[in-house]
Amino acid sequence: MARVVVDVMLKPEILDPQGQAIARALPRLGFSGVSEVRQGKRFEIELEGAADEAALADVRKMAETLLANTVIEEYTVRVEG
Amino acid sequence: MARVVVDVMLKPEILDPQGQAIARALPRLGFSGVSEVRQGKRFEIELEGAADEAALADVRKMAETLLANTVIEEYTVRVEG
Amino acid sequence: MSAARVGVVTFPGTLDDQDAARAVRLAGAEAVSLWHGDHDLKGVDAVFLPGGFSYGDYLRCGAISRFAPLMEELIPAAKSGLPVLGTCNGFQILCEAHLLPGALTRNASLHYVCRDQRIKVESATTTWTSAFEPGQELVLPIKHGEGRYVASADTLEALEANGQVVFRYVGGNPNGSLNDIAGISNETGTIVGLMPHPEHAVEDLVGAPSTDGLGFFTSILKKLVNV
Amino acid sequence: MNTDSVKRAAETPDEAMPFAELGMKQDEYDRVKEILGRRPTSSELAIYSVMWSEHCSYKSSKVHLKQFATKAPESEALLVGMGENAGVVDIGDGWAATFKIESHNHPSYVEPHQGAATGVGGIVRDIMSMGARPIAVMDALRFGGADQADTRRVLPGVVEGISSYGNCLGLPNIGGEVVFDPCYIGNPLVNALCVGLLRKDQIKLATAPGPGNKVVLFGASTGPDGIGGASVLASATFEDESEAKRPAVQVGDPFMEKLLIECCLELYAADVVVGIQDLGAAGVSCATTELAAKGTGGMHVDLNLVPLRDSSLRPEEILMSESQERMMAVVSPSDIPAFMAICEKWDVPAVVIGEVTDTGRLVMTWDGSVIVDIPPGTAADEGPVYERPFHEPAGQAALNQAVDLPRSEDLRATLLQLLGSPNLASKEWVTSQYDRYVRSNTVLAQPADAGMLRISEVMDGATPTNRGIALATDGNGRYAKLDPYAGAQLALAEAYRNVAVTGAKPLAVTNCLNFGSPEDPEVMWQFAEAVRGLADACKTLGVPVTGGNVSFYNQTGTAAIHPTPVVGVLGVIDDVAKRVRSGFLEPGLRIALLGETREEFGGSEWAHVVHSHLGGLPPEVDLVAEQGLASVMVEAAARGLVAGSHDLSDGGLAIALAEACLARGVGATVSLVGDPFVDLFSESSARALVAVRPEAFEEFAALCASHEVPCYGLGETGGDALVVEGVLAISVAELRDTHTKTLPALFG
Ligand SMILES: Nc1ncnc2c1ncn2[C@@H]1O[C@H](COP(=O)(O)OP(=O)(O)O)[C@@H](O)[C@H]1O
Ligand SMILES: [Mg+2]
Repeated sequence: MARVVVDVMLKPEILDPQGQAIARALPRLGFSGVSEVRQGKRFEIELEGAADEAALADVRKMAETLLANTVIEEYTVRVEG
Repeated sequence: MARVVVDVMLKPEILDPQGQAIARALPRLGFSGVSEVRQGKRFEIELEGAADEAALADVRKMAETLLANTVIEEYTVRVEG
Repeated sequence: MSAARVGVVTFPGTLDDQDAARAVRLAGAEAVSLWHGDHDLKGVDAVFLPGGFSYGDYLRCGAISRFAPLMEELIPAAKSGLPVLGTCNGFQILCEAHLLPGALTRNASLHYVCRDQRIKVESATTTWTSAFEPGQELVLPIKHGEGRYVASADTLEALEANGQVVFRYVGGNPNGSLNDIAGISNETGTIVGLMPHPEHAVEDLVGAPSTDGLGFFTSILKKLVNV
Repeated sequence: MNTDSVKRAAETPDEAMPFAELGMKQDEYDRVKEILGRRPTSSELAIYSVMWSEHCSYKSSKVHLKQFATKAPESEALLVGMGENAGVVDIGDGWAATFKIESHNHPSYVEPHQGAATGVGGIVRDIMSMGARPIAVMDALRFGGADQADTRRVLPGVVEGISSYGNCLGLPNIGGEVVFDPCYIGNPLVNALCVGLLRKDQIKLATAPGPGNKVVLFGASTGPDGIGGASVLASATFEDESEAKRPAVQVGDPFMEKLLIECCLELYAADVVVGIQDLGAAGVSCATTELAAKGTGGMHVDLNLVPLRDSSLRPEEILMSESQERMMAVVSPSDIPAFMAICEKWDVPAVVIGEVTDTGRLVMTWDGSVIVDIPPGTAADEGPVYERPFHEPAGQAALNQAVDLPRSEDLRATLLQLLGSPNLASKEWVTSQYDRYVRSNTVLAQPADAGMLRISEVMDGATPTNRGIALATDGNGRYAKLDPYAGAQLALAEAYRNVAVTGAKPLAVTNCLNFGSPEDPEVMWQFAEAVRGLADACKTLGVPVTGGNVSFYNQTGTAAIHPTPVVGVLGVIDDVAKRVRSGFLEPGLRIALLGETREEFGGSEWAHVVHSHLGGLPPEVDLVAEQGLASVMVEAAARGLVAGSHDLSDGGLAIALAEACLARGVGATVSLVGDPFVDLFSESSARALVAVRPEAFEEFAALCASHEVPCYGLGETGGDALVVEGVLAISVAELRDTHTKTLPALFG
């Protein structure tokens, strides 16, 4: 049993309307000092076995084909300790 | 300039239909060995200044009041190095 | 006697405000526009928080709106008894503002759904439902992507025990709501939130194939006149 | 970094410019040099290359599209014709409607969700720029085969994109189409329509008159969206730290668009706008050249003032960026404070970036030097015009050979097979993802033959009126493949009929012409024939084309899609309370079939579904009969003679009867006189079903007779099954099950 985390964010050049809306709201809510907010997705994947290289390769493929839309998003995969 | 990451996940007892839909789709796509998938949100917050204790306290408050709905979600805040 | 005045709130991204105001007028009350950016409830007798995508529903539905200047006035007023009805996005805002317990999450189907929905009146004692009979079935449109009501087991139990479940879906739960919950109230029944849209079911010609939505407005009028 | 200024261009006349990479031909580039009397700067090249692209200049289609104007029927209703952002028609009582359909095909293939979403966003801004409040949208969609793998990627994304964007704007979706055919597999069609409403005397135009007036850019900031081409410019000529690859995908922000809608309406109401233009394809290039060309003729813009989302953008990229949710307005200096206050109220960023001049030149500066100095009309209106060669496709005659296809004896099974086929099955899986109720003016929506809106309650302070508008879009690529001239006419006829059966009088036309490559003479022939057919039919039916859009290059390799002209018709009904609803609403009504049925199976749904065959000729076009049918329906509605209607189209009478029963779960018993197979499945045009109260039947029949419209009593509504005497009986429950399960089974 191991947990792998896949973080998916919009590519930097792609407009992130959600992040922008949050950033615009912050000053009104009394939070200052934030220059940018970007919102993405976090997937927690519980593996039945160990997070060995084979399993990670599988998760990377999963991220590439299913979890992220690589036309507009990028992803990172890491084992959570 | 520092980046703080806020991860927001549904509390374990709250049904996550998005995660479930992904978990169900995986075997059809030829991925085995995954026992559970949960989908949450990841916020990347760019601070104008340093991520000192005061700034982090601010981000925590932001997470508590805005970024997460603590009725159903839990969050973690960390500085990305 | 002057007509009862029902405030209709507009946030950036509110969509059903015009519909709500029309429904209020059709019921014989005066609709008063309230602007999210004002600290002013304009002395209204009741407030309607209409549906839409306030702030684009970014982050979470209703999450940003609940911090609006107007909400700073509305939240204490509602807590001290000002009748408030929230439909769809309005319901979501009420939950985010903790005026109602629980939360509304992504539909179990993961799709937005627009359809004519049967619901059952579970409580006819609230300020907004007194014109109905308990057990009465209504047909109202639903149109939302995040209408699945969730709450902790304790909260649910309390809601059920106190008769705060006001509406339940019948003939199929469209979004996976716990206990088929379509709408709830606060403990005193002055604040009601529901996912279906009464304001789209007040005329024969347009909207859903029923005028069942009128009951919400006659309920509040009856209440305001009797006060 | 070095910026290519006009001064520098004059000093380096021989510097090679990457015009070919930007899709410009040598002779086009030579013309630019001739116009300017020197080589263009990289920013000028950016402007000319996008403005003279097929998409913006209509260079291959222009010579044909002219027919919509030259053959246009006399119409008192037409207030603004082709050439503006959208056409405007007079709908009576001081009200005007503006509507247009536009394609976003290729982006929807690359990124279905965002492609479709920004397609809706773009057409909505076109409607806003006319001074109107957008009041509804529609979407005409074509996908590859329903069971093809890529369709499962594209369709859900497209539907979600339209749903999330349109729903968030608060615009009811009142109709559209979903058609599957393997010919669209690499080239889905996403055609979005928007209709808006305005007072007749409040039309806004894309024009920048009055020297000294300010040019305001408002809405979203400008980012590197959709400027794959521009990075060539930014990097090719001038050394530089080669920019990161720019995205071709534009991402929509429906929330910003909703704010823009409300903001624009308040700006119009305050009367602080002299001219306005949306930013669509070609962004700032298009808006500035078009506004300037149609105004006093000159404009000065400081590009450094354009608010950027990404500060590394070069001027060439700013000029070509297709960032969404932006508008440009021309505002008198004294109105600027009021203008800005309204933008601020709606949280819409707005910046003055320039001013109108009387120099006849569009001049732009960057970091203090002049980087653009051109006569704007040469970019906006004087693009190249091609008379592309065309000829009938080699296989056309063979394609038109009729083939005798075997007909099953089991008509019950045939009906169910058709009813459950993806093209005829219920589209509820799609339409239930669209809000059809918002704003509470929707009188008719899916699955009605046409969408209908009341107009009196659309805007505050509206003049009371019972009037409404109705809209339908139609197109049949198979018919058009067999005969593009007739196919375009049949598309028009069907949309016209769909509007008429609701009781609305057809008034005006918009169209989106989806074709393969214009450089293929066979495709060009299809295009020329379709335009000729549509223009001729509009003339006969007396409905002018008010605008539209051409989408070429819908092909993969040498395989083009079926030629697919999609036609939208707008109609007006004097009293929305008298609208005729679709189908059999109650038992005990007499059912009549209007129009003649011939043996016509070329391009039919039956041939497609049962035999996967496409050949022969499409149904005969009979516009006089269409007109007669429409007259009957409009008059019958006004006199309250019909209690339900449904037009006949794909799948013929069989499918029309089944759908009419499904409307309210009311069955019907009918009898046929001719060959049952032909009667049930032929797709002859100019036909409709009506349900009439027995006491009104005689009067209705007399009305038909007076318009020479054949009217055949078929039977009666009632019971819980569709019974065709001596032929078949199917319970409504079975019909429903067959009709509704197909799309959910395919798409989840
Ligand atoms: N198929 C067509 N039929 C009629 N008019 C068309 C057609 N295609 C384009 N037009 C007209 O040509 C003009 C330019 O079209 P387009 O570039 O799509 O407009 P916009 O500049 O608003 O994007 C518009 O007035 C449009 O209505
Ligand atoms: Mg335009």
